[in-house]
Amino acid sequence: MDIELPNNIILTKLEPFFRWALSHSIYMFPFGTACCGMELIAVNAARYDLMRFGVIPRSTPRQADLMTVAGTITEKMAPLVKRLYEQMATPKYVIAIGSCAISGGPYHYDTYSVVKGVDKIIQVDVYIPGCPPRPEAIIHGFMELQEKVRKGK
Amino acid sequence: MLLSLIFIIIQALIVFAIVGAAVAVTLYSEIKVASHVQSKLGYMRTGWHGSLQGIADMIKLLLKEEILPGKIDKLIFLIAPYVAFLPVFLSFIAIPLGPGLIVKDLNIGILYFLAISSVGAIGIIMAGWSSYNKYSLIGGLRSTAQVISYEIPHLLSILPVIMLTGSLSTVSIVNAQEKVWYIFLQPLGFLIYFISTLAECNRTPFDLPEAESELVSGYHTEYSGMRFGLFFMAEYTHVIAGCAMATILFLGGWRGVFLPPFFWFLLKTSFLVFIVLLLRWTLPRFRMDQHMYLNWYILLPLSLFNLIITGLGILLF
Amino acid sequence: MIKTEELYLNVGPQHPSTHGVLRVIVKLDGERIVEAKPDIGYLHRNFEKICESRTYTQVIPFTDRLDYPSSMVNNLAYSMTVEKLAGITVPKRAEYIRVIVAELNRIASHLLSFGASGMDAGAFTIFLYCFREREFIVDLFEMLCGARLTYNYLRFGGVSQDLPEGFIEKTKEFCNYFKPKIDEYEDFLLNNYIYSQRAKNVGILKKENALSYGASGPVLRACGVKYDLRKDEPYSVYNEFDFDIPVGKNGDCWDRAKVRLEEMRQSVRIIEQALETIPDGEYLNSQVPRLLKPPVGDVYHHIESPRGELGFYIVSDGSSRPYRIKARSPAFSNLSIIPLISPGLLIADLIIIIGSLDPCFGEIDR
Amino acid sequence: MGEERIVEIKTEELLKIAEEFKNKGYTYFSFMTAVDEKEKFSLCYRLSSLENKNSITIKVKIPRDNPVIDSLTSLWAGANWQEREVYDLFGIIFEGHPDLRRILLPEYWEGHPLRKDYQDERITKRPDFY
Repeated sequence: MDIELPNNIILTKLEPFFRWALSHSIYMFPFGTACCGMELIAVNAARYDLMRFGVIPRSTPRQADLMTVAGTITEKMAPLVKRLYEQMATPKYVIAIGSCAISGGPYHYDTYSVVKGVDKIIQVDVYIPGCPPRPEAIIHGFMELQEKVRKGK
Repeated sequence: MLLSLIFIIIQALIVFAIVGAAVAVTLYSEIKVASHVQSKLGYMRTGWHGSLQGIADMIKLLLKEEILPGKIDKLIFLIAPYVAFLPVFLSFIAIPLGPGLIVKDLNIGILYFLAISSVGAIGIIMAGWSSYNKYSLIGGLRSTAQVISYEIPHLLSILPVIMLTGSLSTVSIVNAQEKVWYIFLQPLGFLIYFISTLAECNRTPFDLPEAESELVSGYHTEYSGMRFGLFFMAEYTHVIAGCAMATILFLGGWRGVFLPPFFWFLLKTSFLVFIVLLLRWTLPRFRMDQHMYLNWYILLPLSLFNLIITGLGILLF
Repeated sequence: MIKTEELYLNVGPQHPSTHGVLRVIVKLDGERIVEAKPDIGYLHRNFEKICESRTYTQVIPFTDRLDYPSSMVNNLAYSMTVEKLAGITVPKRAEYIRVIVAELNRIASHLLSFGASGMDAGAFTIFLYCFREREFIVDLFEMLCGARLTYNYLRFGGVSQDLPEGFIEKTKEFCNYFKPKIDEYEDFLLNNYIYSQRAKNVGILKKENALSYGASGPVLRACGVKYDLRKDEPYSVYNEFDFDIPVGKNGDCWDRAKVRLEEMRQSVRIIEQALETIPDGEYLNSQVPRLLKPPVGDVYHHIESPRGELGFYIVSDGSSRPYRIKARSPAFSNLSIIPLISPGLLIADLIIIIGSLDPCFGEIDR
Repeated sequence: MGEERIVEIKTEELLKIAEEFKNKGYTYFSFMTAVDEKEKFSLCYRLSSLENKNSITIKVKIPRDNPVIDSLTSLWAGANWQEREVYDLFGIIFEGHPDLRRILLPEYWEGHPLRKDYQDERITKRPDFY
């Protein structure tokens, strides 16, 4: 519409490429605290092989695009989760795996030390329910995230 | 003057393209080799059998945010990845890919290669120092110890080859292997060279500076975005450079029958790179003291012994 | 003389090889450990408090989530304790089924721990091989109760369902498939020169210390103490089977891995015998009331879990809810020896030690 | 099956009796725990002898308003963490313990959650079905 348009054009042209690239190359920061962490390993292991989608586990949050919170988050752990999330580089995504990370799950009632859902601390993009969710469900969650990355927030 | 400058720039770009392509292929095959060793498939969804994965990774790393953590030594932190990557890349100048396919046939080619490829370790030490992270610091210090010690057998294993050839030029070394490859004259030298190259490139079983299960990610723990990508590329470039040099020194360079010389060179180098990748996914890691023991008590005496035997052989025959 | 200063390194709670959420505050002199202080409790989910407001049956799913790599054994320990408290008898067939699933789960848990001990040393592939075999066991459990990890399969007085059709054949198939794999793993990891150099003479635990710290399971047996509750205080129908108890010599990390490997062999033996001799009959004692109200009193019962002596101490006040449940966690006691055995070693050894103790934080922090 | 015995003793005698048992061969410290019995805390120690394959349970009752008892860390090193856990969850103070800190809960926590009268606004009561 006006003179400043060319600058914007470059940005909008690059964005689809970036979204495509990011959706196919998600570096995961596997933050597994409890039972769901086992299923997260199983997804990465031989039979389910999450690497097919270009998802690689990285052990430091600095190099990760995605944090998978798998397992119960306690009051003692909560500040650390927040800090790890803040250490990640934008754009960053979070998947909450299992009912503990979604709402506290079986530890929702009568509990004094469990955080009732990781979304009380950080922003969550995809929720994968189950206690623990099956590997197929976790893969579905990752595909949903890819879809979300491609479409933009 | 201007023409030669343009010529140099074109040459540099060609080398960069070749190295970049080689690194991309190595990265892809690393994942594929690893996956097939572990009875998995590896990249499958990005292009045909994940062949576009390298492009996706690169675009993503280029456009991602780069974090500068607080309390870092900013200048050193920023230039460390380049210090790690550029020298290794420059070492390709002295590597002949075929007859005449060399940027500059230096008459001190081997010396140049040895000198410049070990500068890359300084980048690692700089990264470890400047990150303000204890894991990085330990990784950087480990790298220092590793470079200082493994440089010696690395050099001593090449000396016999130079003695046999009587020249420091890479092209004349290849030409000298017309009758017999030096691996048959120097099996021990090849072994020592290969092991110390593994150590210089921080590959398993000597990947102590980045030891994932101990030091999180070692020296590049605090790096993100493309600077992390540069460290990644530096490692693989170093592996390729090391293997290419091994091909020239011991496997007769581009020499071979039927196929064009360049393909022979490529084939031999790829075979060595494949072995390096395979080792990564089969062997556990050494501990730091065992690592040093291996160098000072085993490799160093062996390489000295090899040197003396070679000298005696040249004297007698 | 250069003035040096010790370095404090904070390993965890998020670290690639702390097997969950362990935090160890390490005082380093160079790379040598001067002092190591574990800090636990990052997964404290107050199991014991929750149980006080649940009925006895409702506690079973929570025991699944205690020691999640070996849920069946947890179920078994809890059910047996309540059965001892309320005086419930278990039919013979159910006892056999319990032994089979407990031993299968022991293999699954040891596979995980054995693979992880390789991964800590940098051999990533063995871990994925172990996981590949673990998937077969998970499949068997899925046939049995539909869940992959948290089974909730045992009931007071038996099991929730009978063995499904084809389970026995599939389990036999698994045993035949798995036996040669154990030898392969032994060659791949334990006989590997680098791994044996890394793990031998590292983290040596003396017999007296092991007893005084209350260590149990493979950690205790690796020190040369032949103590296994399956043999020493035979529960369920373990006295009907023929199996050996492997013991180590030095009590170092290599011995612990070796003991775990041998135990997998023995578990396969037990499963094969149990599959041959499993009797027909009821799988659940139908006399057990829906809402169990055990008599007033307290009871302690312990069994051999993959990690060691797993016990439940239950205090009943006669109502339908337990007054107090205490889980005697083997990994808790095993982990407490870290400050004893790690000083003087290198930081890389600490990782190997943590892996060899096989901590599971659902159980340590409860 | 090993023989199991239960001994109920007074608070002051704990250290002495425990040492006697240790000398008799009960070298394996299995576990210790506490139970909140409204007026009193009842502590329960379980020791085993691996040679004779029998075990013993020592029970001590201590008053709720003054929950102090001798620590057994000098006899069994394993008592260290177990006593810290009981201190953390019940608030029982062990005299002579080298490092009596909270172990499961963070340092700033107030109260001792396994006491029956523990109040916390974080607790959501579960709706009763039975």
